[in-house]
Amino acid sequence: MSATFDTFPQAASVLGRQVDVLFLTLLGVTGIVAVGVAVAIVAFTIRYRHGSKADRRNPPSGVRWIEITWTATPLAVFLVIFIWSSLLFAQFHRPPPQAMPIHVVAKQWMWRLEHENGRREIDELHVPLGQPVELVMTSQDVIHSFFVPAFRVKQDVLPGRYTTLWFTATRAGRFDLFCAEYCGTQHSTMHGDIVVMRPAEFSRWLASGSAQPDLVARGFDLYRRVGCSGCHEPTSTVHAPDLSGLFGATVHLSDGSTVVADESYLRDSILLPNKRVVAGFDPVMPSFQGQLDEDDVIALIAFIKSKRGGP
Amino acid sequence: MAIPTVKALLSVWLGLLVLLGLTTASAYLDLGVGNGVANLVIAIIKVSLIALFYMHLRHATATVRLAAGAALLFLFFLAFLSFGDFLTRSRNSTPWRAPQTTSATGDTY
Amino acid sequence: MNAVPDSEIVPERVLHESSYLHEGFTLRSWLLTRDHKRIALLYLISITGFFFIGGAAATLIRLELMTPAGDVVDAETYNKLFTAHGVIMVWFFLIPSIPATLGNFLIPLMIGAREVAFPRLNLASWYIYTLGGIFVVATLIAGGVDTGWTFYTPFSTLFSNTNVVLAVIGVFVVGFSSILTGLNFIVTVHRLRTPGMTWFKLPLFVWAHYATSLILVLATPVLAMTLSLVVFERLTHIGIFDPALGGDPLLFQHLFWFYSHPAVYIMVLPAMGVASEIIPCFARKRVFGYRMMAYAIFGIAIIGFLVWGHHMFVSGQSLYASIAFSLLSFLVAIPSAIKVFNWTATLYKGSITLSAPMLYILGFVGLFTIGGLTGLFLAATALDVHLTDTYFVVAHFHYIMVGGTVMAYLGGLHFWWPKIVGRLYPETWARIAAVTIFIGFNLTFFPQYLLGAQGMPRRYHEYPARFQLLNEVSSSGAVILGIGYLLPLAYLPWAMLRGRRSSANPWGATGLEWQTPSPPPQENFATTLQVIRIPYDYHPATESAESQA
Amino acid sequence: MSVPAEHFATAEDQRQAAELGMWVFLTTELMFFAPLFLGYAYNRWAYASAFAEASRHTDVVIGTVNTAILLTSSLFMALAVRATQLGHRRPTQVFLLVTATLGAIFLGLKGLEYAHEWDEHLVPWLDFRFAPGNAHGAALFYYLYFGMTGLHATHLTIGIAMACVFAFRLRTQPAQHLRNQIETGALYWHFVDAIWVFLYPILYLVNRHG
Repeated sequence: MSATFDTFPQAASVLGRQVDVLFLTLLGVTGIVAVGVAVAIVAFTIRYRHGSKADRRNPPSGVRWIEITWTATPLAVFLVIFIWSSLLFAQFHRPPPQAMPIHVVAKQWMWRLEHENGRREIDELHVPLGQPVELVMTSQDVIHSFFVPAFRVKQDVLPGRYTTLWFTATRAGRFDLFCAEYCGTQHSTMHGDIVVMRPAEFSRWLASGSAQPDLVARGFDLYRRVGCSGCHEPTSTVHAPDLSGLFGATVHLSDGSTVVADESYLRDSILLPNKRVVAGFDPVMPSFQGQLDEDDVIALIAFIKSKRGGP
Repeated sequence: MAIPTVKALLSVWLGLLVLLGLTTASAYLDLGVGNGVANLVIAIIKVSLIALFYMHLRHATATVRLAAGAALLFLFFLAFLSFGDFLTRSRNSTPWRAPQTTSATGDTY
Repeated sequence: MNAVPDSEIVPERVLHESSYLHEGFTLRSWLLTRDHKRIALLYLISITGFFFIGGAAATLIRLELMTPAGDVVDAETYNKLFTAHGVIMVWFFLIPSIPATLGNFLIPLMIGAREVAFPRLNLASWYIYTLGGIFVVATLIAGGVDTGWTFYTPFSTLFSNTNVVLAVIGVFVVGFSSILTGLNFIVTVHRLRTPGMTWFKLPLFVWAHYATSLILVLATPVLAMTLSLVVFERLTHIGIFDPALGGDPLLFQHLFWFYSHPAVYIMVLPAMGVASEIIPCFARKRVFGYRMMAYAIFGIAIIGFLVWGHHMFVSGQSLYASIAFSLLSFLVAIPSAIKVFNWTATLYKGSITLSAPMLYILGFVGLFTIGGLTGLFLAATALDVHLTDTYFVVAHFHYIMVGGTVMAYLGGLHFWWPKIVGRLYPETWARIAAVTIFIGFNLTFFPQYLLGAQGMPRRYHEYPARFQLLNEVSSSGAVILGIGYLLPLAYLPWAMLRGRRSSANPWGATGLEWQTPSPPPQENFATTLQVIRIPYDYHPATESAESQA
Repeated sequence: MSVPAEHFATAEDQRQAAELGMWVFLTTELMFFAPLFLGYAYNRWAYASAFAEASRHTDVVIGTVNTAILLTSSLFMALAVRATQLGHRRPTQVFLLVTATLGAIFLGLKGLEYAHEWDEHLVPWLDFRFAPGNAHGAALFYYLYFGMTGLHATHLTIGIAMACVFAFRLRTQPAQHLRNQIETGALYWHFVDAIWVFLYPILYLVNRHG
C-alpha cells in the first residue's frame, strides 16, 4: 500500500475539476435519498413492528398527490443533472483550436505517442502544463481505451478509425495512464505515465532527444515515395482532387452528401478510397491498405494538414 | 372465426403479383432516392396484405395484433437509435455552445 | 385477490401424499415431466450448480486481487476466470434465476391455472438450457475463453486464441431456452387466468414476469444473431464488425447492448416482483400504489430498451447519440425510484414481522437503492467518462444484480420454500444467513465504488499498489459473503427432508398459490377458482390488534 | 373439434393460445433477423456505390421468379388453411403438397443461383473477386446476401418439412384434428414469405437502372 490514501484524488485538469463539482453535487443528492429511504425503512420497521401499539387506522394504499410528488421531484432533479452533465460532456468533444496535437497509436500492449515535431515516446507522454493538448488516437489491433484518472478523461481507441481526446493539465507531476478497455492477456500491464511539465521545461524536452524528421517532412516523403504525388499534384494529368487547403474544408461527395475533411475522413480516403468519393471524380484511386502502417497514415495526414490553401 | 373466400385469397395473390411487377419495374427507372423508397413502400404493402389476409390479422384479437406490431416497434427503436449514432458521428461540435476563439489558420472543427 | 375455493382446509396428511412430489419417484418421472413445478425444481438444481461454478471463479478472482502483483494465477487464467464468472453468472444463473424457478413454479399457481400454456415447450426449454450448459462446461474443460462476457469485437473475432466459438455457441443455445420460457409465460398470462383474475387483480410478481418475458422474447434473438455473426466472422475472417474490412466494431456494441442492457431488467424485474409479494405479506398491508407499481414495471421494461447507448459514451459513439441515451437513462430511473418509494410507503402503518424472507427483501431494497442511485452517475455523460470501465461500474452492477436479484431470489426461495417442499426452513439459521450475506455483500462491493472513483480499471490482473487496501477489504468481505451463500445451500435441502411440516398458508398470505395445499397437487387446484377479492387484501390494524388480544 | 389439453378449459382457448404463441414466436424470429437488417442498412449507407454495383451482379431473373413462386406458395398455404377450416381433408392435403413443392422449387432455383455466384467468384470467404475499388463493400454485400438468403432458406426448409408432415398425417387423421397445427404452421410459412418480400428488393434491386 502506498503512503497516500485518497478517497477521491484531486483532479489535475481544467475539465476534471468541473467533473468533480458535478460528482460531489450528485453524491450529495443521491446521499440524501439513500439516507432518507434507509431512515424511513428503519423507522417504520420499529414503529410498526408486529404487536406495537402504533396507530394503524386508515392505512393508505395509494395517495395520488404523494405519488405524483415523488415522481415529479426526481424527474426535475434528473433533468437538471442531465443538462449540467451534457453541457460539460459537450466540452469534452470540443477541443480548443489551438490545442497541441499528439498522435497516439495503441497496440497490444503498449502506447506509442508521437509529437508533431517527430519526437516519439512509448508508454510515457510529456505534456506542457496549462496548455490544451489534443490526442488523435487509433489502434493497430483491438479496442483500447486511453484513461487518465487524474484528468477525468477516457476515450476508447478503435482500430480503423480516429478518436480524439483533449485536456489541459493544471498540475505538474506524474499521472497514471491506464488502458481501460479490456484488450487481451496483458491488458493490466498496458499502463504508462503522463508527465506534466512547465512549458519552458517542456519545450526543452521536446527539442532534445534524437533528431528525427518531423511528421510533415515524413509525410511529404511518403507522398512522393508511395505515389500520391503522381495524381494529386496540380500538374498531374490524372484527374484527382487537389489536396491544398483540403483539411477542414467541406467536401461534396458523389452521392450528394457532404463531409468535413477531418482526420478520419482523410484516413478513410487513403485506406478505403471508394467509400466516399468526391463529387466529379472517378473512383480510380487504389487502396493503400497493407502498404501503409498507422504511423505512415498519420504522417501523410500531417502533411495534408500542412498544405493550407489560399494565396 | 371467419373463413375467407377463395375469391378473396386469389385477389390478394393477384395483388401481390402486380406489386411484385411494380417493384421490379420501378427498379429500372432512375428515381434517385425514390428507388429505395418505392421498394420499401411496396414491400410494406405486400407484407401488410399477407399479414392481414393470409395470416388473418384482420380478424385477430387485439392481443395478437399487439404481438404482431411489437417486433416492428422494437426493430424501429434499434434502427432509429443506432442510426442516431452513425449519422451524427462526424459532427463534433454542438450548436448550443459558444464558438471557441478561432485560431489564425481557421476553425477546423 | 383471495379466492374462495371449495376446499380451503383439507387434512394436511392426505394432500401431502398426493402432492406433485409424489407423482412418481423415478429419474424418468422427473426428466420427462411436463409439470411446471417439477421443471422449476430441475431449473433450481441446474442454476444452483452454475451459481457455485461461477462463484468459484469469483473466489479465485478475489484471491488474486488480494495483492497488487499477479501472483496467484497468470494473466491469461485471470482473464479466463472473469470471463467464466461473467458468462456463467449472467446467462446460466441470473437470467434464469427467478423466472425459471420461482416464476415457473408460481405463475400458474398465482393465476389459478393448472399448467403453463405449453408444458412440452417448458420442458424443452430446460433441456436447451442444459445443452447450452454443456457447451459452457466444455469450454471450461477445453481451456476456457478470455474475451470477457461482452465478446467485444475485434478481440473476440480475430485476436483471442481461446475457445470463443464454443462459448458463444453455449450462450446462443441458452438464449433459446430464455425465449421459450418468455413465450410460455406470455401466453400463459394471457390465456390461462382463472375466472375473475383480471389484469389489475394480478399479483405484481406476475406483472413483473410478464414484462420480463416481453424483454426475453424481443431482445434475446438479437443477441443470438449477433453472436452468430461473431462466430461466422471468426471462422471466415470476413464480416461487418471487422474494421480491417471497413466494418464497424461499434455496430457490434450497439447490437450487443440492445440485448444486454434490457437483460439487466430481465434480472431485476422478477426480483421487484418477489419484493412486491413479500413486503405486503410481512407488513400485513396492501402494497402502496398497486397500479403505479404495475405501470412502473412496464415503464422500466419498455424504456429499458432505449438506453443501451449509455454503455458506449466513450466508445466513439457520436456526441448526439450519447446525450440522447443519457436523457433516456435518467428517465428509466424514475419508475425504479417510484418502486423503492412505494415499497417503503407500504411499511407505513403496517404490522411488520422481520422473518427471514422480509430480512432478505429489506436488504434487497437497500442494496437496490444504492445500486440504482449510483447508476445515475453512470447515466450522466460527463461523470461516466471517468467512471466507466472502472470498478465503480463493477460495484454498481453487482449492487443491482447480486445485491438486488440474488437477495430477492433468496428471499423468494425462503418465502415459497414451504409451498415448494411442504416444510418450513429453520428460521434462526435463515435470519443469520440473511444478515451475513447483507454484511458480506457490502464489505465486498462498497470498497469497489471507492476503487472505481479513484480510477482503478476493471478486468485488471495486477494493479498499482495504492489500490491494495480497498481490494483487501473487498476480498475479506467476499469470504463472509461466500459463507453466507453456503448456509442456505445447507439448511434449505435439510429443511426439505427434516423441516417442520407446513400448512397450506404458513404466512397468512393472500395469493392464490396459498389456497392450495403445500406442496400443491399435480393439477394445482382441485377446482376452478373464482377470484373476487382485491390483490394484497391485508388488514394491519385488525391483525395487530388480534395479536395483542 | 379435437379434445383440448387438460389445462385448457375449451378447444377455442387452446386454439387462441396456439395462435398467440406462434405470433410471439414470429416476433422473436423477426428480432432474430434484426442484426442482419441493421448490418445491411449500416453498410449500404457506408458503401453506397459498392452495394449498388454488387447488387447488379445478383441474378435478378431467378430472384424475381422465386419471389413470384413464394407468393404463390403463400396462396396455396392460405387455401390449405381454408380447406382445413372447412374440414376438407383431401384438398388440404393437396394444397399442402403444392405449397411444399413450390417451396422446394424455390430452393432448387436458389441453389442454381448460388452455383452461378460461386462460378463468378462472389462468395466472400472463398476466392472472392470483384472490381478493385468496390471490393470491400461488395464483399460485405455478399456476406450479408449469403447470410440472409441462407437463413431464409433454412427457415423455408423447416416450413417445407412441416407442410409435408401435415400432409402425411392427414392420411390417417381428419382435417379438424390438425387444424391448430396447420393454422399455426401456415402463420410460420407466411412469415418466411414476408421476410423474402423484404429481402428481394434490398438484395436484387438496389441499383438496376445504373
